[in-house]
Amino acid sequence: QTEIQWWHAMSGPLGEWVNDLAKQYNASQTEYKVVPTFKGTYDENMTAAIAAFRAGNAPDILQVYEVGTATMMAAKTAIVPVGEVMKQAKVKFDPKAYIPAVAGYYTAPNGQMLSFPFNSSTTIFYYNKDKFKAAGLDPEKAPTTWPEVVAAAAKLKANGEKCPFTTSWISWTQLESFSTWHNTLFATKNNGFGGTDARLAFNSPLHLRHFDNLSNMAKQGLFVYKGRANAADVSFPSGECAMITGSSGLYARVSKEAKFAYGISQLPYYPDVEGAPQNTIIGGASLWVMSGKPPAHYKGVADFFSFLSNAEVQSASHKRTGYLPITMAAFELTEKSGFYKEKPGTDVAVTQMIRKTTDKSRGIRLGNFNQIRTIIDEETEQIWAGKKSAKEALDTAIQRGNEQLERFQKANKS
Amino acid sequence: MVERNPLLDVISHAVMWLGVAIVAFPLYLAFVASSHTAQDIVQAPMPLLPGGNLWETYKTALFGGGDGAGSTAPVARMMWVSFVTAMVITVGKISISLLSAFAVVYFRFPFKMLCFWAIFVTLMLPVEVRIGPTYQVVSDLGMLNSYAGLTVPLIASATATFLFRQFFLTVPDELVEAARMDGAGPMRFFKDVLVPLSSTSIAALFVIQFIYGWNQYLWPLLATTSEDMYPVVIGIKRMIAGGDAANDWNIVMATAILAMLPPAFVVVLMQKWFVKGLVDTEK
Amino acid sequence: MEKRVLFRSSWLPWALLTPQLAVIIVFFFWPASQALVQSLQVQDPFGTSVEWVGMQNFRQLFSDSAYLESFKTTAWFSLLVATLGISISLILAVFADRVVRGAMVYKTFLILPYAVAPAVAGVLWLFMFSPTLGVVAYALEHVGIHWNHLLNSTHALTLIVMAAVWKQISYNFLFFLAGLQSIPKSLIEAASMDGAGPWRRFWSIQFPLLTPTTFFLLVINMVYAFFDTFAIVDATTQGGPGRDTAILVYKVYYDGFKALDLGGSAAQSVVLMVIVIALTVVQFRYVEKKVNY
Amino acid sequence: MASITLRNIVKRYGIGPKANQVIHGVNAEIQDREFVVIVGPSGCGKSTLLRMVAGLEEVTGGEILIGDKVVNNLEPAKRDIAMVFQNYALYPHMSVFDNMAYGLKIAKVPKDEIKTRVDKAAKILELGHLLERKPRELSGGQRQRVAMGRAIVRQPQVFLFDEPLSNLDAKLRAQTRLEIQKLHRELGITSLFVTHDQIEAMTLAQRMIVMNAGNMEQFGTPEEVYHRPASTFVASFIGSPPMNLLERAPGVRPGTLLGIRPEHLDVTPEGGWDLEVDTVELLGAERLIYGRLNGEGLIVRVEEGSHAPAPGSHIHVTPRAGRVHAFDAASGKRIPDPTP
Amino acid sequence: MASITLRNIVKRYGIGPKANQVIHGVNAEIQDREFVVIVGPSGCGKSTLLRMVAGLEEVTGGEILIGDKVVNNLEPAKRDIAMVFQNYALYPHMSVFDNMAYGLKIAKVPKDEIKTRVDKAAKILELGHLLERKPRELSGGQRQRVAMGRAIVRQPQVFLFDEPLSNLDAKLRAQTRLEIQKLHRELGITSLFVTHDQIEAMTLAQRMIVMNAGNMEQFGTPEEVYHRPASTFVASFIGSPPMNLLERAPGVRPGTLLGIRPEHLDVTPEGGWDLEVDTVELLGAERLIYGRLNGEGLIVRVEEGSHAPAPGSHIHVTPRAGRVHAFDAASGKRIPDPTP
Ligand SMILES: Nc1ncnc2c1ncn2[C@@H]1O[C@H](COP(=O)(O)OP(=O)(O)OP(=O)(O)O)[C@@H](O)[C@H]1O
Ligand SMILES: Nc1ncnc2c1ncn2[C@@H]1O[C@H](COP(=O)(O)OP(=O)(O)OP(=O)(O)O)[C@@H](O)[C@H]1O
Ligand SMILES: O=P(O)(O)OC[C@H](O)CO
Ligand SMILES: [Mg+2]
Ligand SMILES: [Mg+2]
Repeated sequence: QTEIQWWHAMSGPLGEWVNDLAKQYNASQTEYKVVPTFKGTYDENMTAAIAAFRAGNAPDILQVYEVGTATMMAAKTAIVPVGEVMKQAKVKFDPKAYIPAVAGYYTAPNGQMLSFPFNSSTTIFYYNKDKFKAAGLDPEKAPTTWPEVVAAAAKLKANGEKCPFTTSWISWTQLESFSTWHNTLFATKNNGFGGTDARLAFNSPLHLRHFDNLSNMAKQGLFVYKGRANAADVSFPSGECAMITGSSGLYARVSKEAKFAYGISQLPYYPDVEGAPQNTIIGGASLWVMSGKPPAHYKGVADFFSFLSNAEVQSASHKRTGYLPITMAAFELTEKSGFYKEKPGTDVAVTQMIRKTTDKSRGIRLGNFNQIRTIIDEETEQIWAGKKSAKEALDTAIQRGNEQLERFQKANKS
Repeated sequence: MVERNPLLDVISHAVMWLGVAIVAFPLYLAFVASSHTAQDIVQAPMPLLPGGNLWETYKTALFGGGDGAGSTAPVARMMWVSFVTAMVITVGKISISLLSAFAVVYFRFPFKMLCFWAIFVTLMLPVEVRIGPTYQVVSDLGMLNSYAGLTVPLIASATATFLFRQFFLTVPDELVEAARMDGAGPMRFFKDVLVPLSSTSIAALFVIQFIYGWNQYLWPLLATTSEDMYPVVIGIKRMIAGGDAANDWNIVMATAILAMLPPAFVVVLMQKWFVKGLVDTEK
Repeated sequence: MEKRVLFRSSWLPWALLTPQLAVIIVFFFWPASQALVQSLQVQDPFGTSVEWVGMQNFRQLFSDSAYLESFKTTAWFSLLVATLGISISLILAVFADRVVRGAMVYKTFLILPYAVAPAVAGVLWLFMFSPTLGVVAYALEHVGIHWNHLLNSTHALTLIVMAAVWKQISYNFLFFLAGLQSIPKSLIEAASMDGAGPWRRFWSIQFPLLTPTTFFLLVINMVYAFFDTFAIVDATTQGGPGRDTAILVYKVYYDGFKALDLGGSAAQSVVLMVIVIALTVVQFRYVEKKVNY
Repeated sequence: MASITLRNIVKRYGIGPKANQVIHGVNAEIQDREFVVIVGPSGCGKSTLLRMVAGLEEVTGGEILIGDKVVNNLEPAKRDIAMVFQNYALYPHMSVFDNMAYGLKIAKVPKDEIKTRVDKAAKILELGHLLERKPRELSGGQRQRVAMGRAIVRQPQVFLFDEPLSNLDAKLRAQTRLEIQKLHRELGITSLFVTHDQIEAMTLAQRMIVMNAGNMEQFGTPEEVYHRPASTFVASFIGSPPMNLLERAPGVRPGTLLGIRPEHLDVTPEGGWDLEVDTVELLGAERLIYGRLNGEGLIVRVEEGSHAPAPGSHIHVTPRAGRVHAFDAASGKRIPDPTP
Repeated sequence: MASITLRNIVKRYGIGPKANQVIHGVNAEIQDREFVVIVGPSGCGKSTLLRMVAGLEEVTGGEILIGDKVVNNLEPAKRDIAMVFQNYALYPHMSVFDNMAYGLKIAKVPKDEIKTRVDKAAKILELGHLLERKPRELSGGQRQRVAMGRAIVRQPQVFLFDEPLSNLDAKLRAQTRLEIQKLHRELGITSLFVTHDQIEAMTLAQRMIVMNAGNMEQFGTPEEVYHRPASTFVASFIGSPPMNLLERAPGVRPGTLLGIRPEHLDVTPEGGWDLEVDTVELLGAERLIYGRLNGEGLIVRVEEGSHAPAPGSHIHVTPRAGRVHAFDAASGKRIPDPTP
């Protein structure tokens, strides 16, 4: 029996989910055994794998968050493209079966699928229906545009809410998804799909307008900053904040913890922007296949991946975690099961994603993206703290971020 | 004390109470949190008195299971790994440091001071700073995923070597002479006299090193690829790791308390020796 | 200082030193030299492309305002942690030295935090001060302090300092208490016969006699603040808001671990090593002197 | 200057049933300007008594007066006394000058005067050239003198000494003894001096208190104590070698003990007691002859000039007239000499 | 049993120009079964000499023989000697039994025999009931006996003692002295005993070596050393209070010193030397009168029974005939008595 090492960063209930998948697969056949290992957070997992690779001990399958995509892609000799793996193993594999926004993200310019989409999420909008009602808003009508959000926030605030609106993942929701949703570039060269010489571009008038808007909200107490990454998540199910933009994956938690009626809706946009809303951007992680393993391993990996792409498996996962069903078939299967009717709003993420993408909205693929995200966190915090204007902050973020891009370009030119 | 001043006594007790209250509060809170359900804690403000979910929480934390949403891998196994790791690190550090200190104090040989310095400099070179290359070495030696890999790289100890050296310097010369007259060679003297005499220092170092070993996080995360080699501190971090997971704070806190118990036990039980061992040799 | 009687053997000392030397050479010096090498290179994370760049990483480091800023932050942080940690535990030790009844109970509670892993300590304090969940943040709100370490640098620094100090108090406390108790009782009696009250006695007798302990703890606390606190920062502020709590070791960790910038991180490691060695020399010198009298 | 009065002093350590009484009612009046030595074996309560006078230990029962004032509840600092500790208790981090000046500084004595007083004390004790040194840079004898200097500069009413010489070597001890005597003659301050060394007690005391297990056995001048010991305890504790106490010597009444000091036994060609010689020790100027009389051990002290008997031989010794003491065997108390 | 021969022993610490010579050629023959005491002031090299015999210190020059064998390069353990240290150097973590048995265990003596030998030694030293105790649970005197016990069980050819009594109090010291004498009489093992206390030296020695600054000043019986000191150094080092050495006494030839022991000055109603009295000390059985003669300090020792002169008064003293010594003032060497 061939053992397939799979390193992941899924903790808590998601860790269970991963273990269950492996168990289910291992039970389904006898030739291979998938061994999942938790290796810390997304970044810790990736570092561990890189160290392991350098020492010649890399796992077969590595889960990498979308932020690390460019780094993985650049490491050409370290990985084996999924498309290649499937082809070698002669496993049926049709990239077209995947939701375009998902597949597109992980596909090389030559059309080769590089990694296997696994737990993909996207950005959506949650609101507290009870609070809406109390503030005299229509609980069944979610604000879909930013002006509506501001208005709703003002009403909530007038009704004594301390935190009318917050957001997780500032960069992801308010810059990255915001850009694609409005069909605007986040970075040049098609957000980096066009080459490593891409540079950041999120100080367009639209971006500035939005951040001035958020900045004003923050000043008036309509937007309350709750921290980096997904730190804000908890404030919604706890009832503290009335509206939040965050990952579709937050659904699992909201449905479990919220003691109030909540609604799920698409990400707000500016209605006067042409082309908006386009599609939102992908989050979560994909599975990469590491190089230098015996052929039998790749066969096993291919077999496991085809198990994972199975519509039933996909659909079950989708229902369990709130992550996207990454194939159209799985989406349809879920729809048929009546899940979306039963749990309204659970389809929002999918519908946001299944639209056809443009060059500007396919996704973002930048080197040192993790650092750039941190830079954006650092700089935008200055806005909420009232230390910098939106323009100053975004300009510095771009300048500092571009330094990272230059570095990455240099390190990967050879 | 020299004065018989009741006011001063009252103040002293008041200060101690205040100190204890502040210092122990985070731990108390962790305990309270571990006695409630996850939902109760998230509703701000969280209750300040213990709730009724204590048994449930600890059972879930220790043995895993539960309703699926709040479950994690069992803490019991991780505690065992932590324990073995901490023990091996502790015993290893103490043994090799005893030997080195013995060599440095009781022998004259070329490059003696250089050796001592080399050991001493490692005192403050934390794992974080050299983790990548260290990992490479361990992997080249095929020690990943083993207790050896978890412990050996951490087993050098400047602190212990230094402390033992300080202690050995205070051992009266006559004792060595007496042993020599009794016909004891160096190793015999080491085993029969020096080591037994160092018991207080050993006890003190036991505390320090046990806690050091128990609290390791980054290194085990890197040096093991198998989940059943994870120590409990990783378990905690794992529970609150990002992603979209709901943090079951009650379980997190229960695990924190569980993870704290063995080292706390060691510290509290050995506190007398701990201080004595450190102070007697340090000053 | 040397022993009068030394055993004579040319091979035995080396045999005795071998285990320790082997470990430090293999797991300390070799990796450290690797770090040194890496600090002169630019690599992609997987090591598939390596380029020698000389001192460029260092130049970049020292022209990076963020890094220089981080020095300042670190200095502040270490100073605060060391002075607060030392003074609070000194106060506690002085009073603990006075109380007779219940001393054991007090002591036991005061040394508990020592058993808590830094990573866990961070989590505990975050849990208390989280603007959303935190009991303390909630209480502060009620007395009119709007606690927000996410945006308020002072709050953020306060938080990590508190967590770091909290963890270190136990250790300091034990040392001070032992130090106080090793001051001969007759000195205190002599001073009181000389007419000194408790306050005066403390400042003119006990405190000066604790100087060696204090200095020792100062170094230990500085080192602790320098290196052992990254887990606390990582768990609570992650260097924010802005970069206001990004201390040096956190930056090494961040650049190496999260940002995968090996050369830059290695260069920072080298800088840290230099600081470490300097600290070592200072302490070694001092301790040697102390032993000699 | 002041007298010290101890009235029925009792001391118990601990409370309740576990209490341990270590002083059992001591009464004594120490005159103004007097030098009194408290002597007794280890653990008999000497230090405890002294520390109660100093105020470092609470008095369980009885009263302590300094001058006319009951000081039982007075802070040590307010009793106007100075104490020299066995280990000197010098402040290790202060210079000799600062050690001596510390008490004065606290008392807010003006700087000039502090200097004058310290310099004067330093001159008396020949410490002038050491004022800048730290205690660890001094020899044992010098430390001892600093400790005394610290006491002197305070110009207290009373000096207390707790075995201040026991850390010195024999030669230095003898010399310091002389210095203390000289000092007392010059300053005339009431002094209480604790020691377990009887030679020290004898040479220093104007009067001495002999203590035994928390009781005062005798209070008198060295001559009284030496020549008319109040009990067998005193008789054997004072004098070295100690007084011979004999039960079976010729002519001893049953129930009593005969006491005779070794130097009061004269070796005579014949007559007296017939002694079998065990060993002979030469001590320099004299010899000690260890022998046995009717199976009881006995020591005789003779001039070294005289002939040394061989071990195993027999000699005759005669107790000197008027130097024989009688004690009650049961109580150990002295049986009063028949009034002459 | 064995003799010890020291042939021209030289010891230097350190090497090259910084070397410090501390023993300057010592020659001595210690007979089999003899008890020899090395005495001298602190730092004169007594311990160094002893430690060279023990093998704990390398010999720089000369030869040491035990019996007929040169032992210069023999390991301590192989010299068949046992040593008692000043601080006893007991193994603090071992019981009394184990302390005594340790050397035997290492020598692989069978268990039974170890027990027999330890028990026997314990019985001699009355340690039987203490065998299970740890050193810290013993009094000073008991520790001292354990240290001796440890030496005895080894049944060595030679005993070495380095100031083994200096940590005991006066009484215990006197008592232990007797015990050591007894022991030597019983076992008859050649012994070298180091002390800086001349009383100890006098009482214990069969012969004594007086050392000064690395030189042997005299080697002879206590009587010889006391009565015919070879130098002013010996004269003033041996005897307490020391011999009076006078330059200006009546009848002293220039360039010489007159030596007279305090007990050899008799107080006479008149005649002799006219002395001004400084102080008088009572030591128990005798008094010391400190006075001055032509400005030179002088001590007179009298029986306590005699009259104590008042400080400041004048008395007459006469040196006893045949007790006066003469020394060369420059070299300090004794000027041979005119052969009678
Ligand atoms: N703080 C204390 N608590 C309980 N018992 C004590 C305390 N201090 C002294 N004692 C006991 O009181 C008795 C007398 O002790 P003290 O120190 O007065 O003796 P001492 O005559 O000074 O002896 P030494 O000559 O050894 O100094 C001893 O039995 C001692 O154990
Ligand atoms: N290991 C050493 N290195 C250098 N000099 C030494 C050493 N040991 C002793 N000395 C010196 O040798 C001299 C003699 O020392 P030794 O210990 O023999 O004296 P001692 O007569 O035993 O004195 P004490 O009575 O104080 O024990 C001293 O001046 C001492 O300083
Ligand atoms: O929380 P997840 O798993 O949806 O992932 C979030 C994204 O990685 C943010 O970049
Ligand atoms: Mg005492
Ligand atoms: Mg010596």
